[in-house]
Amino acid sequence: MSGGSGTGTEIELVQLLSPEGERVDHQGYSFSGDDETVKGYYRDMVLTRRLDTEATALQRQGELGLWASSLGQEAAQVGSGRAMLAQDYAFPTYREHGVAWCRGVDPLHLLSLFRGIDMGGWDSAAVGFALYTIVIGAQTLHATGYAMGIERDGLVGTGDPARDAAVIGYFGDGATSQGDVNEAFIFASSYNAPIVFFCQNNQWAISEPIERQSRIPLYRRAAGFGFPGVRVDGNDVLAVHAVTTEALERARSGNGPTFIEAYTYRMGAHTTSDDPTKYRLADDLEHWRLKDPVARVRAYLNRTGAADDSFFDAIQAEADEFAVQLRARCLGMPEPLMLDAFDWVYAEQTPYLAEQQARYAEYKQSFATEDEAVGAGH
Amino acid sequence: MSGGSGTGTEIELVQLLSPEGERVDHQGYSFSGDDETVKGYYRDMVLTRRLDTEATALQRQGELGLWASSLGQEAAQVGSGRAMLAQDYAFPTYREHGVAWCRGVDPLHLLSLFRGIDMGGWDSAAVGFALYTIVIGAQTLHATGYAMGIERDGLVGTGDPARDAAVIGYFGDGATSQGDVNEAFIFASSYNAPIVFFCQNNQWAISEPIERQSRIPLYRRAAGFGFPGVRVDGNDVLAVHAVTTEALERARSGNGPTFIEAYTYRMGAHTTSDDPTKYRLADDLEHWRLKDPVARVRAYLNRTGAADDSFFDAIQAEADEFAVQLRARCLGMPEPLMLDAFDWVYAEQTPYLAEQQARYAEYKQSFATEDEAVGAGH
Amino acid sequence: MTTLTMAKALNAGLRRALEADPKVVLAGQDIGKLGGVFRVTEGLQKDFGEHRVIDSPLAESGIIGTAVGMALRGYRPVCEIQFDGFVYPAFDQIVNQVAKLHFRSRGRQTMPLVVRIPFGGGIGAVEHHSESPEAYFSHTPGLKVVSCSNPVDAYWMLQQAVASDDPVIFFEPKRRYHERAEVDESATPMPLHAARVVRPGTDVTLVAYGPMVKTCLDSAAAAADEGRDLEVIDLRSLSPLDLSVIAESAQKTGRVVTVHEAPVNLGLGAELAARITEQCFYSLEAPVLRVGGFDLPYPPSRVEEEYLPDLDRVLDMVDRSLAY
Amino acid sequence: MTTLTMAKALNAGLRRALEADPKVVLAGQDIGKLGGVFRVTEGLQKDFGEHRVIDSPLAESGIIGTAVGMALRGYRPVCEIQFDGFVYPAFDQIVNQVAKLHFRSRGRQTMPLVVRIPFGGGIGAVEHHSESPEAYFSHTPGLKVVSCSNPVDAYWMLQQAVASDDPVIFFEPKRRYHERAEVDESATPMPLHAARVVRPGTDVTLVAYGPMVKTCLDSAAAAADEGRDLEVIDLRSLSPLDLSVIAESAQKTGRVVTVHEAPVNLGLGAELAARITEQCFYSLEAPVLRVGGFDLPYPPSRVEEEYLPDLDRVLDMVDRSLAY
Ligand SMILES: Cc1ncc(C[n+]2csc(CCOP(=O)(O)OP(=O)(O)O)c2C)c(N)n1
Ligand SMILES: Cc1ncc(C[n+]2csc(CCOP(=O)(O)OP(=O)(O)O)c2C)c(N)n1
Ligand SMILES: [Mg+2]
Ligand SMILES: [Mg+2]
Repeated sequence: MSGGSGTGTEIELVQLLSPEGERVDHQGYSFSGDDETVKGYYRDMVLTRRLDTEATALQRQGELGLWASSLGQEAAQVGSGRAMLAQDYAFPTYREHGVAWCRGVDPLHLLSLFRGIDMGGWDSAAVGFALYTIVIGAQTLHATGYAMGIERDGLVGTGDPARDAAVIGYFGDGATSQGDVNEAFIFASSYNAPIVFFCQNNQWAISEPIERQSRIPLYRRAAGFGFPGVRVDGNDVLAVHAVTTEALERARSGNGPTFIEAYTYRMGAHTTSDDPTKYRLADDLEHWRLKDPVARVRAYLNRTGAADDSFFDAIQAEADEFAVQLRARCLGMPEPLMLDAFDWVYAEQTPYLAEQQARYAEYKQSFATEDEAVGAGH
Repeated sequence: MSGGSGTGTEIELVQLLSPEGERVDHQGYSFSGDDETVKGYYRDMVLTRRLDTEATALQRQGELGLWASSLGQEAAQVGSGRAMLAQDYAFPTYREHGVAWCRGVDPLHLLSLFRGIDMGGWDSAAVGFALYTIVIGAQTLHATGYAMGIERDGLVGTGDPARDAAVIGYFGDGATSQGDVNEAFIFASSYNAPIVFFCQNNQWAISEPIERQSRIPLYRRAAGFGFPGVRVDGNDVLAVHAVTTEALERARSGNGPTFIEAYTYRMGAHTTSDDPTKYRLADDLEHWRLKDPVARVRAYLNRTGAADDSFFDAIQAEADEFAVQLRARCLGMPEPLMLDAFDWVYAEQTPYLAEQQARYAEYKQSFATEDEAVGAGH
Repeated sequence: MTTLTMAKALNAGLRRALEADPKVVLAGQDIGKLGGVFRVTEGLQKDFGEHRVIDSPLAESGIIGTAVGMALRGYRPVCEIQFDGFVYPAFDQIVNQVAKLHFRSRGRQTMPLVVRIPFGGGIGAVEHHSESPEAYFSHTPGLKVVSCSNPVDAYWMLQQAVASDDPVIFFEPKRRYHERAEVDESATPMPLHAARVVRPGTDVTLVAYGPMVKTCLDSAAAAADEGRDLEVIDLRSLSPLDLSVIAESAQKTGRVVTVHEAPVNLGLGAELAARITEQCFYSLEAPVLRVGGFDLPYPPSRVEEEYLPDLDRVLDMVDRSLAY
Repeated sequence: MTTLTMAKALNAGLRRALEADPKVVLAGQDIGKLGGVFRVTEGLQKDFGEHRVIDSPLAESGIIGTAVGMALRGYRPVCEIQFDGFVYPAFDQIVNQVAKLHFRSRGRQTMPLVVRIPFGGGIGAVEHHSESPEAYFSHTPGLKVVSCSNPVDAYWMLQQAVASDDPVIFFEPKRRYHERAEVDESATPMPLHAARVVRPGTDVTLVAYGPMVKTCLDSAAAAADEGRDLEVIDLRSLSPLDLSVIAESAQKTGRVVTVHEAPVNLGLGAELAARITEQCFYSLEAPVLRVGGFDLPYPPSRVEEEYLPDLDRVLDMVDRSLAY
């Protein structure tokens, strides 16, 4: 993995598609897919973005409690998500909507979380995508442990591409400061676990710029733990795909962890509760707008003639229809029931909690009876 | 700081005195002291070792609950301890008896801790030496915060060598796996704190070899956090002194943290409770015995004629006398009182605890009265 | 006399603390330019500089651990934990270090450190943003634990906590951040660790703290309509407990109901019940009853109104107490 | 039927768990070649290999966090925390992750994970090696918490904890590691979460768990000499509490004294007092009284015998109970 070991002092950024949509050669990495594949990623990214726009709107309208936007990070998410195989497993933060999309998670589940209906609700094991984790960094250890489990299952380095598996642990630039993330590096390195640490450096941890967390490029952290680190243009879906594919392959074949720093930018607010004008300059945003991950692929497809307006229009129409459906389904989600929550605490219910539940049911019932009584009185 | 940045792949070990006691040149570091200074270090190391032997004996005889031996690590501790200035501050683990010695801590206090009389009891602020910390890694954050305080006090980079100050945070090879230690690296780097991270890699964390914690040399960890790391022969007091002096100077002059890996060996058991024959080979020990830090200085002083047998004999006599005194003082220490402990919890006592204390005093008194009553009956 | 929200009162309290003692420093995530996610530190970095109002790396153990070091150097750090659910990575530093350093040094080293924690639910947040971890800290010897329930206390108690030579865990009821009150900056505050009868009454005593004080006052008002006279006590100090005030009330009413958002099992109500029963055994007409969060992890926000004690659940428990 | 120390009984229990289910893995510091600092895992790595008996890097959060990941992959990790005072770095993973994953996934994901913690004092150790942190975990919904008091329970309860689909915090009373008993490996164990009357009596009920069960039995024996008949209950399960057994006893004797090493304030005794008083209000002749560690950080070992509840302090409290 050239340039990936993080031992040099020059900062190298792997890029295969320029902001203008031109293919760029790189000595270490190349993108293996054809234009149909690229068109697929384009669709993934447009739909992810449309999901994001719709969710933001729903939040503004009071239908979601909160939303964490993935705007600007679609290439990092789709590029890495599409590099995964069915048997791989991803451990996300709370912002990996594009990865969720690639794993086949119904986006409704993302909305149900932010609407306050549940804590996710997708079947992690079925889709190979863990529940969102809000406690910064905690999931990187879960990812590492899961990878240790894969290794114990004998599913690393068997040479059978349909069997060998690996894990991706997602986290942000801010998360690199957490003890847990560094401990994950230790465990992964010590057990040579089949894992890719995928850091989306979107330059901000809420209001704190990356400089507060690190004074050198993040990808260099890995070398100090004994495995390679590589920085990739996080707004370049082809480069992200190529770099992640190679890292996953390394992991699956028994060569241990890789750290990928996807260099990108959080184009929106931290969440809908945040007001970034308090701490960052509009100029910065403008600068990054020129590097937009979706526009870049569109420019490429346009320029090469691989797709024409009818393609783009069709995708846009699909996205809009998708949004309409999603909104309707969101509003139609049944409300959760407090009484049910007592059943989720333990696999083997305790008499104490069962009694608490029963008493609460009785208490609720007393209101219903009162209401009935009142109703009967009319 | 040549060879210190940890970016190369060759492992360099700074050494200024060979195991045979010959001075070695190094392009980056040199020892600034004269032979009188070296004789002083020799005395420090012999006395530290004598303390260690006596404490171990006291433990065997049931006079201490436990003892953590510093055998074999005297050069790492004395070399770094003697590099500190009066205004510097050290944050030790539980094994830095040689550093405590250099800071002027009465060794009796070390015994009182392991005897179960108190948790140290020296005046940390007066000697610039924090209480021993048993929770692995916790003290590295304290050290970093203290260094941030020095910086806030304006005592970094003033150019006045009598004022500028720095901190050393001590920890072991095993500790490098703890989240806290890595967070300390983050904070120190982010605030460019005047601190030296001094890791005694004695190859073992109880029964676990260094390979469990890291698959590459530890000093390389630092580069990934944006500050230099250097590996020094931890059994060479001159090299340790030179490397630590330079790192402290860097810190005091405002150039931020340095990681020093003192490569050494835990010649004894982890503590008196441990039985290393369960997990390590006698051969290993033999190999390291040839690199003994004390014998090496003695060989040098002998070889160069800087000291003769009368010197060595005098030091030995001093050490033995020291041990006799220490033992007597140890056995003579007054027992702690449970009732006093209630006064140590808060600076501003709470009525609740005062009442608990009073009730306990009464309870104790009731026995005294009973005893008296019984006594009176005779 | 100014009308302030609790958030602004805390801000004013911090400002006075920073002015009063140059050794006071604030540290936490996003407390600088942003002024904290609840704006409690708004404007303070601008006025006191980056050296005193410190944006910390994203690591809670690091925030508390370095604050311990600063305290050893003579500073008085006030750390902000962004949300209740994120204090746990710092648990070791708080429980093993902050709480013990005075004891370990036999009183030679003080640990004048404040940990501010916005806590509790009711704001429609996602998980980990609505927890009530106060019992963990109250069970820990060496710590002092307080919670304010209104802007006036917020203003004074925070200054008192900063001035204390002992470590104080300071719980701020985040769902009350926007409630307002007149704050008289020239008044003389009551002691930090004293409980207060916020509504005198004769029939049943409600004991609460932080966010539930208002809930209890509302319950008492509703009960009054039905001719029941409830006394409401604001604990203010969770550790140490000011039991004298509570015991006096219990002796008067003979009936006590404790109310908190934290799960009932081993919550503050347990200790209150044990202590009140011990001290007032012959005065109690009913066992001390407890209203609290159910013994589950904090649920999704759309059921939180049912999860959290409210007027109805408090009054239901009052009924049960009176039924004895 | 074999005579085993508690340490050996735990070892045998782990061995049987490893044999019974290939998904059981052990992880922790020094548990491999060394067999753990208390030798509880002695010989297991040799017999089951490094893949199943895993020496972990020196990082508790890492140990628990990776165990969570292994559990998600279908494993049943049994983690050893070397000493009670070192569990706190893993507190976040335990409280925010281990305790919540079943809930967060609405029951889709189980968390069959055991955290073994040698706990309590009385062994003359240095600081952080003698603590009783069980209340923190018992207050945490989503966890189950148990403690064994004798080799027989140690053997069975550990196997039951490993077989449980819920996370279990398993407290081992380290000062009883070397006490012996006959262990019948063919017996049928009682349920994991059931309390047990270990000594029937009529005058006062003593409720204890872990290391204090023996202390209470000794106290009862001494009291018997003075004609007092004490009932002793071994809680065994700290969360959930098996209150039926305790309430029955309280109704019979009318007097209860709880005993644990942990500080009294918000210790298990508080919850017991609150629940017993609620359920047995009219049967109690005296308030539930509590004997515990004083509310201080664990003191230097040369005063620990005075700090810890002992026969005299238990009997003193029995006297006080009888004085009502
Ligand atoms: C342990 C913990 N501390 C604090 C927070 C509050 N918080 C939520 S997101 C965030 C910033 C995360 O930054 P980064 O890791 O860069 O991810 P990004 O949000 O930029 O994707 C913080 C501080 C948290 N969720 N968890
Ligand atoms: C947080 C924590 N976990 C576990 C322990 C138990 N323990 C004491 S010393 C030790 C090994 C430390 O190894 P290292 O850091 O290399 O220091 P050394 O003892 O070799 O000087 C362990 C695991 C502890 N003291 N603190
Ligand atoms: Mg970020
Ligand atoms: Mg070591």
